[in-house]
Amino acid sequence: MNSKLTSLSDAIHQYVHDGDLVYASGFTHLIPFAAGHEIIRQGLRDLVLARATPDLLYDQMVAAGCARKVIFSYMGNPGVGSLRRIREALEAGELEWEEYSHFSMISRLQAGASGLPFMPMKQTGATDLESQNPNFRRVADPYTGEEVVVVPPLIPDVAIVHVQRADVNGNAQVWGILGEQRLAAFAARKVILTVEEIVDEAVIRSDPNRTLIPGLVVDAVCHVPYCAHPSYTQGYHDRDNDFYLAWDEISKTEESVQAYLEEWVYGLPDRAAYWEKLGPEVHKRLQAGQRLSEPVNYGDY
Amino acid sequence: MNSKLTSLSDAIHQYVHDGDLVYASGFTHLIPFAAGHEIIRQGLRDLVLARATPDLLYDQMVAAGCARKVIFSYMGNPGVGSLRRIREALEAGELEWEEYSHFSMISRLQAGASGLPFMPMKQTGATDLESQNPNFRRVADPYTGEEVVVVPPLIPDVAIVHVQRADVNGNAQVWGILGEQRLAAFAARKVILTVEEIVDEAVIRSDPNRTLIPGLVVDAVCHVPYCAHPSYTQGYHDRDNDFYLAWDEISKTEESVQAYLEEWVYGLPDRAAYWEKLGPEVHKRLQAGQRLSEPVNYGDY
Amino acid sequence: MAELEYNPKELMVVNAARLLRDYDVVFVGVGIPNLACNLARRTHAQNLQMIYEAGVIGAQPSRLPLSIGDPSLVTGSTSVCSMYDVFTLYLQRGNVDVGFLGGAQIDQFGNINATVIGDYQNPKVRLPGSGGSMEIAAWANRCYIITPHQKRRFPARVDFQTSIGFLEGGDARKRTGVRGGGPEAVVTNLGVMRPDENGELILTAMHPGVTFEQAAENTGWPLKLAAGCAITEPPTAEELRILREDLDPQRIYI
Amino acid sequence: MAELEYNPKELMVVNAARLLRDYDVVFVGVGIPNLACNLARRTHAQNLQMIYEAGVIGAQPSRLPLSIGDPSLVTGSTSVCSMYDVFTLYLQRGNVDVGFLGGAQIDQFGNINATVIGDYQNPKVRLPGSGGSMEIAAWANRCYIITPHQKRRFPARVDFQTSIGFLEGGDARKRTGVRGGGPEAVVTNLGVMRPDENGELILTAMHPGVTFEQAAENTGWPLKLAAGCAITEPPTAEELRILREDLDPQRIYI
Repeated sequence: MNSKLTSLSDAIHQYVHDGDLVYASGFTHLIPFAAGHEIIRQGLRDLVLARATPDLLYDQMVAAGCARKVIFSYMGNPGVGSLRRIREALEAGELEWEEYSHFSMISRLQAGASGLPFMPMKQTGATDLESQNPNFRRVADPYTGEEVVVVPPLIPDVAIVHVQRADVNGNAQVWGILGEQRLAAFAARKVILTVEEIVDEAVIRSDPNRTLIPGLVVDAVCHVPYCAHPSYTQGYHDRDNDFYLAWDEISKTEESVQAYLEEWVYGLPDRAAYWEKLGPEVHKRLQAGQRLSEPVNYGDY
Repeated sequence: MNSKLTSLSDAIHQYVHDGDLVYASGFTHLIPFAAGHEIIRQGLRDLVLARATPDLLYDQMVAAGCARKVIFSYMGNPGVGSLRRIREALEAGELEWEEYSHFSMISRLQAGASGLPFMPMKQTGATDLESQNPNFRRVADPYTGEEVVVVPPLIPDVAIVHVQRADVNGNAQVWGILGEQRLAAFAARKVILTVEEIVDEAVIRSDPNRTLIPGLVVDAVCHVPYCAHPSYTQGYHDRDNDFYLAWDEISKTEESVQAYLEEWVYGLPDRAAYWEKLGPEVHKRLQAGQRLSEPVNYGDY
Repeated sequence: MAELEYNPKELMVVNAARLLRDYDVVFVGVGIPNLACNLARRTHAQNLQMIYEAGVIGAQPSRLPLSIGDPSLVTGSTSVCSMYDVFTLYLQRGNVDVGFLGGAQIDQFGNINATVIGDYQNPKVRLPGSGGSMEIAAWANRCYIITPHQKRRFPARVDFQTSIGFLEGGDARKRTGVRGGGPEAVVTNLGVMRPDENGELILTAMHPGVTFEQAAENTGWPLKLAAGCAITEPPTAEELRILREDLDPQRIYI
Repeated sequence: MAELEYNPKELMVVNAARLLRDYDVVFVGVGIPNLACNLARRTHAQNLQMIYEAGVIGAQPSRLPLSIGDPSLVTGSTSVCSMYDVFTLYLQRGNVDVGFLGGAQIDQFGNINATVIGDYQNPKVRLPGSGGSMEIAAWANRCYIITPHQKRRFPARVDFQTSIGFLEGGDARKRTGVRGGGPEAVVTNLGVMRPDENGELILTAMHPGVTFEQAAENTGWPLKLAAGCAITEPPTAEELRILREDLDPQRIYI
């Protein structure tokens, strides 16, 4: 099997194009900030940015002018407050949006990943969002006649998925909060995998049930340690809650955001430089410590 | 949390009743033979026996007179041939049946486990089965007008699920072929968990991503080593292919089947006695050997 | 015995905790609901089970998480599953007893707005949106809301129904066919409101020292007083000790 | 060079293996298809990937499995997922290039019966039923059938359409909207049949020494001979060596 290893900048250059629908996945956990920063550096434009929780990453990408539209289900800085750049752009009418609940958003990915033309959901009684978003439709349950709400598949042009460990073919293992990592990979037309640790195929094969994303749906494998900072990678580094709080200040003005982007994105070549610039105190604060899983026996058949 | 530990015979007595729809799960792997044998011993009648692959277990239960009806998607002895007892009963018109493809069968469980009134599937173009089973219906995709095929939820009265390891609260970890273990547990009204190895809660908590069935859907936890023989439990014992071949002979006549049941089911009190009766040569032949998973680090946060 | 001192947040946490029952399966967020659940586990509801919408079941966090996706929720938890699974297998299937809800506006019939102030297409204030709350409000067996008692938070009608309580009241909720029972109590710093037989939130309990007038003045609809409106028991020394010493020693949320 | 000896099963395995392409993702069963895939991997299709309907991807079994759920398929494989996932994420999504199919009857248009001989409600012979084949036949990009060439196996019309080929021919398959291309070849002990432009199976290749009359006599419809019908290359010494020494040394399937 040929290796799919490539640099992140080459992968973004090859697989992300102006106007694409991009899904950078990860629910709080494993958010591929390094990939978003590379998209900013490469000056991509008119992207449709989809994520259940846009998080700081899409706030930064919107501020950098990459996006034409956002698709989301919770547009906040988790535990802190607003995503100020996206919010201001929405309130000013400068950014298109398409909105779901978490479940309807993820159901769109489930439909996309499953090859289904729609996914049904039980009614919630809340119809205001449904009436604002024509992607919500209704179908009568043929057994009872009751209506269910349905959403169409979400098929990203490209999904960017960060994982803890993978082999060079893109067979990827993920643990901790799984969010929509797997669905995004199966739903998308192209998949860029960013990997905290490249491991030998034998490590993957020692625990096949842990492999949530198979290499056969992966187009590029990029070795990017600390890709997820300021979010986190379970078992590798902690969430940088201080930065999530700090962003609430930084994002208050256009000027301070641009200064941030200048210093931490445009001014740096890649994630290795970013991590180094964070410095040893941050590195130390974000250490993960060790709590290993008890092994299981697959048997030697 | 109160322990849910109970004996298998008490669990069957308490949770399985004449006429129930029973789903004893496991695709080739983890088939809970010990529970089926206990159902035979307790003389339950008029059961509706659902499984994607009825396997030898339902052949035995049908031969023992427990069943009114079978629901299935592949009625064979995998790799060997027919399930002769079920096949004869069907050909003689002595047993009701309801038939699916694997995917439509499992989609029924997915709907049941998800709380949905139906699950859609893309069309397969094959309409003969659809025309024989009124549970298949059609719904128009509201986005394109194309029809999808839908099936209703399958909600077993009781699911019996064998797992490798669980704590006394029923938090269960499964690896190897997963089949429909998890869906059966979430779909059913009552869940009897048979467990190869009862472990401390700390073992479960060392690897939460491996826990596919949470204790909150489990009603009884039964410690039943070797429950799955002649099927297998990955990492604990091998599949007894010799018995799968032998059953093809045993099941040729009603007499030899009844003799088998007399010797191996009615004549024994429980699974421990069954395993002992198999003897040391079989034990040795079915040893699993050791191939441990590489641990993952969850981090000490 | 000298009267214990406590602040409004402690009061809300303690009263919310008391609503929880042993063996409840609770869909929980960070902050006050998280504290209420943990307090209940330490007092009368040892077997309470917490589910986070991030897919974590049976968390035993060693620190107070800033977000519902914190790594400390995962390490040592009982089970972790995908988001699709948590919304289908747990919530939609009916395995969740209790949901906690919040929002910028809660109206007379317990409907919640977490989406927008003003017009949806031309928002005056764009709020975060539903997240999981649209489904939690519909499908959990019962829901609780914990919020400060302020007139702007309690308008007669919300600008946007992100998640439903009893809609316009009467049997409107029931007619939608949603499985959950809807909001069972709103705990504020002044007391507790519960739905009457018409689904309208009325004052059913006041905290010690609070008057009905105070509550009415801070409510955006003509608040009714329940027959037999009770006075809540003040927080006990033990409840306050657990909260202050064990659960939130840095006083992040209280 | 002396002519090599081989039996009909070896002939079928070798010819089926040659149909597979490098990088194909194959949905595979036990027995002959399993041998064909492994032979292809050892010869011209090193990057072929095998998926078992039990949810196993990238198996490296150390023994020949009796069933598609054998534990030896799991140990050392690349990935294992649930049955629902394998049918949705892999097959229905369109991630499968090749499916192998089999059944008691295959008809003129490649439709397959694995369900029943006689009337469905009053079966003369009750067969195992679909398993995964209804969906594999519809959704894999292309399908292959490997079966001995016998008249009773090749009726003009099947008693029951468990899985479809080209239905009644023409654009009938296309009109159903199924994504896959349908059966691309039927490999028998006499030769290879492929669909013509109308979806009818015609003889496109004969094994060395076989006559068209032999094939026609063993086919339940008036078999047509393709223009330019080829003679297959006999199995090579290397192909036979791999099969006999490495893949099935106990001669279970060959």
